[in-house]
Amino acid sequence: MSTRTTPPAGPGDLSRPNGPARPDDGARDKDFIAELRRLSGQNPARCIQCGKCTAGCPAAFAHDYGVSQILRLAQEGRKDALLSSRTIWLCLSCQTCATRCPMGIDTPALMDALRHMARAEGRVSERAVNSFHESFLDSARKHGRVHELGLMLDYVRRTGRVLTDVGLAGKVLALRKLSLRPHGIRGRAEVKDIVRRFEDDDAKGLTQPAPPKQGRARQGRAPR
Amino acid sequence: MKIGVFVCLCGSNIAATVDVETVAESARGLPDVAYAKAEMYACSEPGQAAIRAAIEERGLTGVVVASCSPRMHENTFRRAVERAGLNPYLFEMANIREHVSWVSLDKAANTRKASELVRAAVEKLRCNRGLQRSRFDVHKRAMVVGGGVAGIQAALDLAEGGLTVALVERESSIGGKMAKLDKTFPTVDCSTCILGPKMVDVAQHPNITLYAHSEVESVSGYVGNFSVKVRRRATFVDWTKCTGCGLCMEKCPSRKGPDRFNERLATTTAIGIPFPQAIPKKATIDPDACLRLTKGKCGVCAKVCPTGAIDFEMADEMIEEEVGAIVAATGYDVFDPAACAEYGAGRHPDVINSLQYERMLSASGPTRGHVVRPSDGREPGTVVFVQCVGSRDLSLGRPYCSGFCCMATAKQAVLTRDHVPDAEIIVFYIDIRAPQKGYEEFVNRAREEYGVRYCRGRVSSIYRVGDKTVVRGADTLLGAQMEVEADLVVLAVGGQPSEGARALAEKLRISSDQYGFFMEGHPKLRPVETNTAGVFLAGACQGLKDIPSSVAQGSAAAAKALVLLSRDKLESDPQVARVNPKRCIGCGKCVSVCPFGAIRLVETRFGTQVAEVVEAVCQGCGVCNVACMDKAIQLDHFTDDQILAEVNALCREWRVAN
Amino acid sequence: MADVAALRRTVLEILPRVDLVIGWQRGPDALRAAPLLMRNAADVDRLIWDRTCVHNLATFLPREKGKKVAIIVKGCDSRSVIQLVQEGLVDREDLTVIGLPCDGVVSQAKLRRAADMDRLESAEIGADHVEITAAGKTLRMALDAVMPDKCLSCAYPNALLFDRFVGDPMEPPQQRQDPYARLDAFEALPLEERFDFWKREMSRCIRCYACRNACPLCVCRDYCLAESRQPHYQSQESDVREKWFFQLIHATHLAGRCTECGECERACPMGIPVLLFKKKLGRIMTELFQYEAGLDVSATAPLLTFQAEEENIVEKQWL
Amino acid sequence: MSGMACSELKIIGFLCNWCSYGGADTAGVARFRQPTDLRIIRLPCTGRMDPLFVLKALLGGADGVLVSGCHPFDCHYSSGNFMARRRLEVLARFLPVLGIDPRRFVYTWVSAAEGAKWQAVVTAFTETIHELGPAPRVLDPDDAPLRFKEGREIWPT
Amino acid sequence: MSAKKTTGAKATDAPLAYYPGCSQTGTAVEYDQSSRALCAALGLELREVPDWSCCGASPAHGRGKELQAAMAARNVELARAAGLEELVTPCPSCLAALKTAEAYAASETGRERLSALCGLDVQPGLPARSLLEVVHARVGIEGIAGRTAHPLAGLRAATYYGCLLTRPAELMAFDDAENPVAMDELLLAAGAEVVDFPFKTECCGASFGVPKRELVTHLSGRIVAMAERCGANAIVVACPLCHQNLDLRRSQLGPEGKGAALPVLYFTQALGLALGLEPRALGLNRHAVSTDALVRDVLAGRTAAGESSAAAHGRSS
Repeated sequence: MSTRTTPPAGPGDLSRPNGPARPDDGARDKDFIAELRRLSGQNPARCIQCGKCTAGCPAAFAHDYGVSQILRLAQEGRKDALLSSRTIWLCLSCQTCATRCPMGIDTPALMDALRHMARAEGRVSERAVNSFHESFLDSARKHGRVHELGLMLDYVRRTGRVLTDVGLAGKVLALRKLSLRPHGIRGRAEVKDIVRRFEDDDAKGLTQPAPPKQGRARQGRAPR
Repeated sequence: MKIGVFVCLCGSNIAATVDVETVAESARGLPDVAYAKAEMYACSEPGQAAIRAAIEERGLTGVVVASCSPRMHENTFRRAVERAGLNPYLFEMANIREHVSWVSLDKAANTRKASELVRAAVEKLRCNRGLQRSRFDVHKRAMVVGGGVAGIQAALDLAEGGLTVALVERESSIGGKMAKLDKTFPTVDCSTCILGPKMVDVAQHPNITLYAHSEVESVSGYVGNFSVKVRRRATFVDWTKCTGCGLCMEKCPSRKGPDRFNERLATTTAIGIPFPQAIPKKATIDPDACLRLTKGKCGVCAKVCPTGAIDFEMADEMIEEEVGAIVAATGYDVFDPAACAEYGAGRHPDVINSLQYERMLSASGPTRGHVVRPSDGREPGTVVFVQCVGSRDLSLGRPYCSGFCCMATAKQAVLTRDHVPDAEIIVFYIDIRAPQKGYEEFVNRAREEYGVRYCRGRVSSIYRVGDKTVVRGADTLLGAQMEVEADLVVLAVGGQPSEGARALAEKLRISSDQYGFFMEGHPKLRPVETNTAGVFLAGACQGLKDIPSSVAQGSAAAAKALVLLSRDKLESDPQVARVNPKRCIGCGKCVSVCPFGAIRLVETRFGTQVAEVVEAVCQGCGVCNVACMDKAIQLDHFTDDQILAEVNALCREWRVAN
Repeated sequence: MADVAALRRTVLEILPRVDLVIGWQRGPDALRAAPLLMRNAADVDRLIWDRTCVHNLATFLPREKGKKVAIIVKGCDSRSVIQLVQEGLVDREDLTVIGLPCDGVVSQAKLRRAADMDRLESAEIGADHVEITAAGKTLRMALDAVMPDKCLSCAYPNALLFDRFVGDPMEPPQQRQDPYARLDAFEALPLEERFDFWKREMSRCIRCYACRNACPLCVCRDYCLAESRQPHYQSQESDVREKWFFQLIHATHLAGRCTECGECERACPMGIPVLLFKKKLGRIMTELFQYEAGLDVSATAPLLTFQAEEENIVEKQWL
Repeated sequence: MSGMACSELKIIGFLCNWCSYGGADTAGVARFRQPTDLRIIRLPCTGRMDPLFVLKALLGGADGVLVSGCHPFDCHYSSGNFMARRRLEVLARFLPVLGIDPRRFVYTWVSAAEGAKWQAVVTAFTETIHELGPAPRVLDPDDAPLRFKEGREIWPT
Repeated sequence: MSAKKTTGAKATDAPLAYYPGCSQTGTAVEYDQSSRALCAALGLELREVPDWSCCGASPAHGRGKELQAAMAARNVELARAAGLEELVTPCPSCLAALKTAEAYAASETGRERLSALCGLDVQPGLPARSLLEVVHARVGIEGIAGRTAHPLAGLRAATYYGCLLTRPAELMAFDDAENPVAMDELLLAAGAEVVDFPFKTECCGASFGVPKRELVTHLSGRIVAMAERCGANAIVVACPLCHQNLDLRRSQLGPEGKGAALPVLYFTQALGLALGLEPRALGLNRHAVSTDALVRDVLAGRTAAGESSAAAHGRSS
């Protein structure tokens, strides 16, 4: 019989405060909450703090704040704690919390919005993750399709982590799974325009969050 | 018509912002108004005395009081004019306080508005006619639908109160959910020890007729005169001969039928008595499991039955009951956790729901009270309780809290400690809800004395590896994730309205909320009554609740029914619809729209059909009056003429001579 | 058009089994027919069937309730019969319905605008034209120009309810006009102009109640609200408000029932376009409840029932 | 006392006794200030609300008509408001063909506890009617043979 | 295994707009190769979306769901322009982007936004489905069983669906979000054995292999270990990123999964084998963890680790 509570300190360089999160004592930032709701299309006030998302999150072991604590911070408008937390960068967008949330909150969308706001204010607490996303989009913008080698080279340039996946390079080449030339497409410029237009509209606050979930919820049926 | 108008000052409530004298003066100029006077406090004793005096001295044939809201004092003034010999329905009120003086400080506008409202009231009164309350006799008999603890309590109180009672129970024995419990919280009383005697009382009480294995087929009639058809479903055993010896159960070869009493934890024979303390203690055959009824083979029970009570050709029987009041006590159904796929109920053998665990704990249960793992029968080392399964869950369409799972789990945790002294007992919860007397203390004992580990966090998923059932939960107070390798997982399931509750609501003509629980008259002030006169509610059918509340509501509903049927005759409200047979062309539109089925088409001497209203059933909503094309049907006291008089009075434009 | 001989044979066959067969006979002139109540074989000789048979004979049914009656119906007339049966104002067993295919009739109103119909000398209806000589002038007009609006947008040429069908059913003709064309044109006017239009039109009304008496669904007989003392919705005063209010009573009584057969407007001696009210309500019924009156005997009229969650009615938000 | 004050218009309110009339009372008890143009007629239920009453009022000189009853599922008679919802929605969409501005008629649901909502409803509706101004009269008082006679009928018989 | 009928496309044989996705042009080239081979064998006509572009995946929706929808919408309109009525993609992440585009295009405001961003007139009504769903709906259990030349006897598969293919349920609307069975049914139809695998929809660490490898080593390691513990001799996946983390990064995994020799097959490769296609044609030679041993045994009908171990782990029907 064993009860494994996640080890306090995650492996590698992930240090995480063991006790309950100690949000800073900043005031409740109402504008921040309004902006968060606009960007994510979600209302953190619906959360009853049941902890089901924290329980099911595969990346919880690496988080500084539990997922439900992120929701709690969002309810209290603790902007600093949220934008400086590492949890928002370590969200795998794996939809486990969204699928099982009893209040139907799309938490991945909330995490997206928080990352977006953190990046906008230049407060990236997991630089590598952001750099990878930047490189990924740059490759897509440049060629229309992501060229993995180009992505890795750009990522190394941004982060200086020369040793990333060096071990795999040999194997990938041997298996002829690495295309050396990017697969540029005719519509490259169109993809670049799409991203540019999005960034312009985003700056003006015109972007719309995803439409609310309409389809069949989980298998639960309302009482007949 | 000689009308008296009394304009009330209501101290300063009206007089402060309405020139009462001017209003009275303008009333004197109205047609048929013989007398108009300002009254300091019309509703007070002197005020009412002045009105009565004016009626008697001046021979008034109608009274208008301009004062507060009729919802406040209409009955007060009706009784006052009635004492003065005037028909209480030749009386109208103009609301010049809540709707006039209290909502604007513009005295001129208020005075004009008050005068116009008085004029409208006078115009309406001129179209009124005196109405009489009709009286009808009642059946001094009540029906209780549902034989759970609430229904049993209601039936016993009604019977003790002198009424004869028909108790209709769908299962083959009364006792409902409580009969399935081993112990009850917070006293850890043995459930059957406190319920059994009441069940026996029901069986032996001379005033109570028990219809077990029966359902309500249809309800017609009205308060005091309900006629209910009860369908006694075939039990294939003649209960007059059956002595409950149980010989047939031992010999029956079909042993694979689902044991519904033990919540499908085990299988049972096709014929049998659900549990040892069943009332009535009679055998019943499950037609789907019986080889004789399905394939025409076997018939062993008929051979061994000492009294020859088995009758395979038995058919349903329909019984007509005439009752004055109906108490609905149909209880609830346990939520089926299979709809919550992440918990794997139905897929993982060692994941059971709380009622199944209760049967496992019960000495008369399938495991004779031994707590074991259904997968291999071994005693569990770690038992995990998962709270809020099918409760407080919007995505499952059940955002409500059941109100009893926290306490049920605390009790089951305590019992688990008794059964498996060194077990590791963990409860994953969001909030412990223990509001009633002795509840919080009980939960504290579970923590301290019985060493139950309470972890605050909802379980995300349950999966099975090898012979272990892994529960992935959280401890939000520590902000940490938890994975527990459990031997037995008990899902504390909430509840939902019992199967067929919506259909019964339609038959009883009461409304149900969006989940299917019956709608009470008023959530705080009339919790056991409904908007349908003569139909009362008790127990979980009105909303999930624990045993003490259900018993209290059983008594409350019985009291309400006793009050209703204490009088020999009931008075019906005269504000009902009436049909003018001459105008009626028999098109039947009114019959089809009446929500209460209060109108019927009757044959006339000339062979044509005209509509006729059953006064006692009509609730006076007026829907029929609008549906009728040539307005043959009129709602008394709100006839077309009366309303049109008010509309015309308020809309009229004329240039006064001066 | 089906031929008259076949129709007469059918009527003769049915006559013995019923008290009365309702059809058409030649009217005062070549372009007008008149209702014909056939009780014996002799009457059947006078039965005709051509483009002048405009009348909706269903109007006669409510009065004959209780008798065995046969009726000849075009497509639009059959919808009135269906509505009467649906409301139980006529017993289906006592009724024998002879259905006909119809590809359009002629409209007196349109003919009058073109020629002086009172001094009609001769007329001849061709396959797609009408030739009239009236007051010495001969006129040849396209059939479409003299057809009533309802025929130009006809969706149900064949009788929808029948016991016997004479002739072979035809395909619905190609819609030459939107059924709500006139209503759209009227609603395009600004609000005040519409209000003044009705004040002018209704002041011309002479309260003869021809529209009520021509309507197959007006079954209140001598207890109509227009002339009722108790309840008192209307006075007998001849001011425009009373006349207009009667049309509103008639319209609200027909909401969800009217099959837009057009008899009310055809019967109005003053030519007031009263059908506009009923057309508007008909469109509302389709918008709100996807319901067309007079198509299904077992349907329930929308205003006699409800849905707890209405699809197309959205609650007004105040805050 | 002339029937037509300078600034005040004539708004008729039909309220269901169980919910909206109670809501209006609650607003009164709470002293929620409201414009004075509204005159309230009490009905047992919105199910009793005949579209002809609204037409009678609008043609009879009312500048606005407001109908209010219980919220769906709250009706004391269980389905009165459901029937009314259909009848009044059909009426609301019918008014334009008469040349009557549909904004002059509104139906809504206000419960007995919603005093503040009732104040908002009355204030908002009264403002709309004041924007629209007095309703066009069917019978101009000068030209019609308007004989004001003593006796039952306000409209000449 | 409850073979729950899944909602799938109409069983028509209309050509499918094939949207491979960037991974399939790089490290997951064998997934593209086997998908094309399998569809050819099953008679499903794939027409690649002309000039298709990247769907943006996580980096795009990281900036805003609208960007992801816009980048995907461009491909939907390209498919519509090519006269195709149904999109299919082997990659769940691309499918999520296409479905998000579908959701945006369903509403008026959504269409306006996407049209503004894409510079195209975005229309609703061109459904996108995963390759697994299309195969399951159009070919189905009977189709696979009928066409199985080499029953995959001896293959004890742990079917790993990944976290996106069926979730969130409202958006993806395919199979069951908690316990999907589509792949299990197809493999059973092909004669394989499917073990009772609890981590069907557990996340493998997705794209964090590069920036935060610790996540992948922990999560993927746990998945591989669990597959072994359940007695599987192969993990069958339907997602290029899951394959990369479970196969390519096998040597980087945490202590539990590092040493495992469990090969990771795409479901298209497993079904391809059953249909008798050549291993090389299915790209089985391009796996980091060699599949040769398993392929040889499966084709030879022998079980690699003997009969006993299968019985011990409870054969699931």
